[in-house]
Amino acid sequence: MGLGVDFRNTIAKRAAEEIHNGMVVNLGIGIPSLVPNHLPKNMMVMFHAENGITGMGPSPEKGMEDENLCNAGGFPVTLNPGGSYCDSTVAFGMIRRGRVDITILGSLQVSAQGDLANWIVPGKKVPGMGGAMELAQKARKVIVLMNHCDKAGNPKIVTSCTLPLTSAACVDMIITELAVFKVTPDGLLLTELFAPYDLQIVANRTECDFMVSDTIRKIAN
Amino acid sequence: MGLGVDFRNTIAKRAAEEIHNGMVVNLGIGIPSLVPNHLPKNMMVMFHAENGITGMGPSPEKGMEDENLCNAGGFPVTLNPGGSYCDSTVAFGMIRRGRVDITILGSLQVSAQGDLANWIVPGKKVPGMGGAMELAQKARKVIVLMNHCDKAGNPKIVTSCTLPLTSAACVDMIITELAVFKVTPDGLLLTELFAPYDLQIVANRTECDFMVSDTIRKIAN
Amino acid sequence: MENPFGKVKTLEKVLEVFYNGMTLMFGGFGGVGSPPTLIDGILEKGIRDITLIGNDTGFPHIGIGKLVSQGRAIKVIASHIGSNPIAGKLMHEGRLEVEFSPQGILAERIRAGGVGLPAILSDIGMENELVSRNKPHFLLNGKDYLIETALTAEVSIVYAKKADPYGNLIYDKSARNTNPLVAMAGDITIAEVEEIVPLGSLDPNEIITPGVFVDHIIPSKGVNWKWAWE
Amino acid sequence: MENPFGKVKTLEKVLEVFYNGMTLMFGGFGGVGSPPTLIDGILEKGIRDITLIGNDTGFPHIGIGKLVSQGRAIKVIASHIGSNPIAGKLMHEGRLEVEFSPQGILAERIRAGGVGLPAILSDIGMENELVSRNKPHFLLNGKDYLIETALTAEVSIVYAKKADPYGNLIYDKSARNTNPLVAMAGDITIAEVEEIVPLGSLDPNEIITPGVFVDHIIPSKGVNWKWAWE
Repeated sequence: MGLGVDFRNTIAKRAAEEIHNGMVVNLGIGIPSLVPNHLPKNMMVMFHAENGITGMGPSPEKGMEDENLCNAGGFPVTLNPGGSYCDSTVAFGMIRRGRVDITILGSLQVSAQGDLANWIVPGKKVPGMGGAMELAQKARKVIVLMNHCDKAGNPKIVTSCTLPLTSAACVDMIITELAVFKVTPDGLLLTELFAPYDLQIVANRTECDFMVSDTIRKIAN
Repeated sequence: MGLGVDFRNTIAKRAAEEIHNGMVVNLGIGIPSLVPNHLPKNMMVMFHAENGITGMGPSPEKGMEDENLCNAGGFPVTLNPGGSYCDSTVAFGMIRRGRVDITILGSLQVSAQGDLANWIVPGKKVPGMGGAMELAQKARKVIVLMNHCDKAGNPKIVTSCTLPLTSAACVDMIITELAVFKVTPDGLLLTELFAPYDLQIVANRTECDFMVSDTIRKIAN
Repeated sequence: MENPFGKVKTLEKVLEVFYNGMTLMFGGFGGVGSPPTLIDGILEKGIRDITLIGNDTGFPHIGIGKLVSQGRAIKVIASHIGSNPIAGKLMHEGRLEVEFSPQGILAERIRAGGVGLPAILSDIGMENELVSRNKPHFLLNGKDYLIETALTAEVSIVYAKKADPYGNLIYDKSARNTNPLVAMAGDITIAEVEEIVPLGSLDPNEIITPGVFVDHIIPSKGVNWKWAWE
Repeated sequence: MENPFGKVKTLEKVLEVFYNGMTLMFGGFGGVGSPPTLIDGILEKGIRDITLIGNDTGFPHIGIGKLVSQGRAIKVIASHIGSNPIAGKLMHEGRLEVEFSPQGILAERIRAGGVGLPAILSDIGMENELVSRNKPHFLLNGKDYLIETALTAEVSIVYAKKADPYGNLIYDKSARNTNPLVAMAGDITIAEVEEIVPLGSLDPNEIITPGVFVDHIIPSKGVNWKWAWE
């Protein structure tokens, strides 16, 4: 396994395991957008968009786009049966009321305490937080999908985030191309390893200490 | 002119003159409910109800009632073309945002400063304020329709209300079977008299002092 | 019946969520839009010591008034109780605590609870003891306001015209009233509906309450009380 | 055209309400649901020094982004400007003041303005300088919250699918987004609509924005920009 779509799909496939029938799920851009491809065909999942869609379906075929049916990023989507439209206050009401079961996000850094830093790209202008803070603070479960290290090879799982926080102590689970971590009150707990990686490789590429589960699940690619 | 429906209709007819095409109007129970009968047939007025109706029409014929189409008092109404339904927050949003042009209310007492006391009936239990406070405070124009005196003959237009206030300094106009007053920063100004009453009779039956307009309109019955 | 989300239930099954001493929020305005089958179920199950939250206490034999009249509530948060004299009687006998809130502010407090906001600021009824009692004030831009706290409930019950199996709801005319707000404010929300229609048969633009907020759906047996105007 | 409320206007006529230095609130999310004809009219009339309030600054050539890109705004209150790099450039050059608000809280602030509430309490982004800067705090039941003030505007512009002559509006799919909120928050609200239908032809249960909140209605010439995905 290397860079590219393959490991992205490995991560997305593992994230899909967290989703159960009937859940309300908000997906960020990037790797999270690949998650629906890995769900069982008959599973009923309601994908939520901040602009006011519940029950979002896949992108339409080229030429079938509807300019008035787009996701929060402005790109055309479809609506699944049982879906509905609402205004932005209701869309965020679902989040703050705890009705969004899972949000699956990309991130720049995550700390050992589950602090999330995913809204200011280093070296770029401040773009604004959009809906990231509400999702990070209020979704019932926050799962981060990301490369284990950045392009320069620096660890993204850190003792303390150096980038501005989106929200503190909000992440529940981290999935990278190397491993899966749960965020516990005592710090990170490695629970799974993707083949062919081992604990030493993960430790080398992770800034902070982490605990290791008694039973590590090894996931083949 | 005496007691009964006649003077109630006289008052309602005068109140109807305050309503112009396109206005949003909220009517209280009692004399205010007679106002629509005195509007020109082709005038477009949107009657507003606190439970979430804009464009309320007259009561349906007996046997044609719809249990799911009732006014704020729980009695069957109809809907005029251009009417719509909304939830209670939007109905009160219209009031607080200043989109309700006129509210026409009954009252127990009104003071020379325009204080309104219309929500606690003497000798009865406290029933709660319902939507009266929002309407009194936030409708653009508050018109009170009432008998000039109570059943015991006591003036209802007073120097200072003895009953608990619904809202202070909120009334713009008072219409009784004797006269019409505007509430000004300097106190009440009598602008109109209903035949056959004269200023002396009004003064005798009004507790507070009032100013008299240079030109008094006399309204025949 | 098609039930892919497992939300469609029997009355018997949903009655398991009600218990003595609970906080119960109900949709409806003067009984219009209140769920008759759920109210009767709660009555028959003998649930008591309820804290009720809703627009009003209905009429003695209409809507939530049935529960109030039979002494099942220990507290009510409402905008008025005038149409139910038994509520007033119980209040004056000290058997029913009543917290009054101006109608539109009550609706906003319920909505705030429903969308996960802790409170709103208000200038309604500030000088009135009944409204302002025990409420914190806040000075914003030189003007004094009340902090009106959000309301939620352990269980919310609403009445709708149609639901699909996901719990997407549409309401009928003025029976909408407080229902969409109450539907959001329950930790658990139960919708009693006139009709359950197949998934995908409701126009997604017309849905008022997204099913996200609805946990259980039961078919209604319809209004079984005599209206005041009848 | 049937126009019993006098609300249906020409573009030329409604452009009279816009002026330099005004506060302008707009519906839309990434350009979707923003009113193209009004935006072009404002551009062509040369209106400048605008304070803009809305979800985001669109894309450089899409939605409200057109006004921002041409330097017509002096201030923006939004949740993000990332999709319009020109907005970021102007901000860093000190030519555009930007106030950021978390997306859902921004929507609630607009709604609060629309329903005549002065402020809401929020716990979103409290530790973030960009969110909490200059905002008052309030301690409620031992927990600290921000006071997030309501937003209104001198003029609001929205985009809808259909209007009747009273200004009752229905929206199309996700083009609803912030439009119903913005429609309530304007001192004057102008709806640009794809279609004007006769009074009484909209189902009163389906109307999302009651015409009470709408002052002027103009027919849309349709979206005239190329979407990012095209």
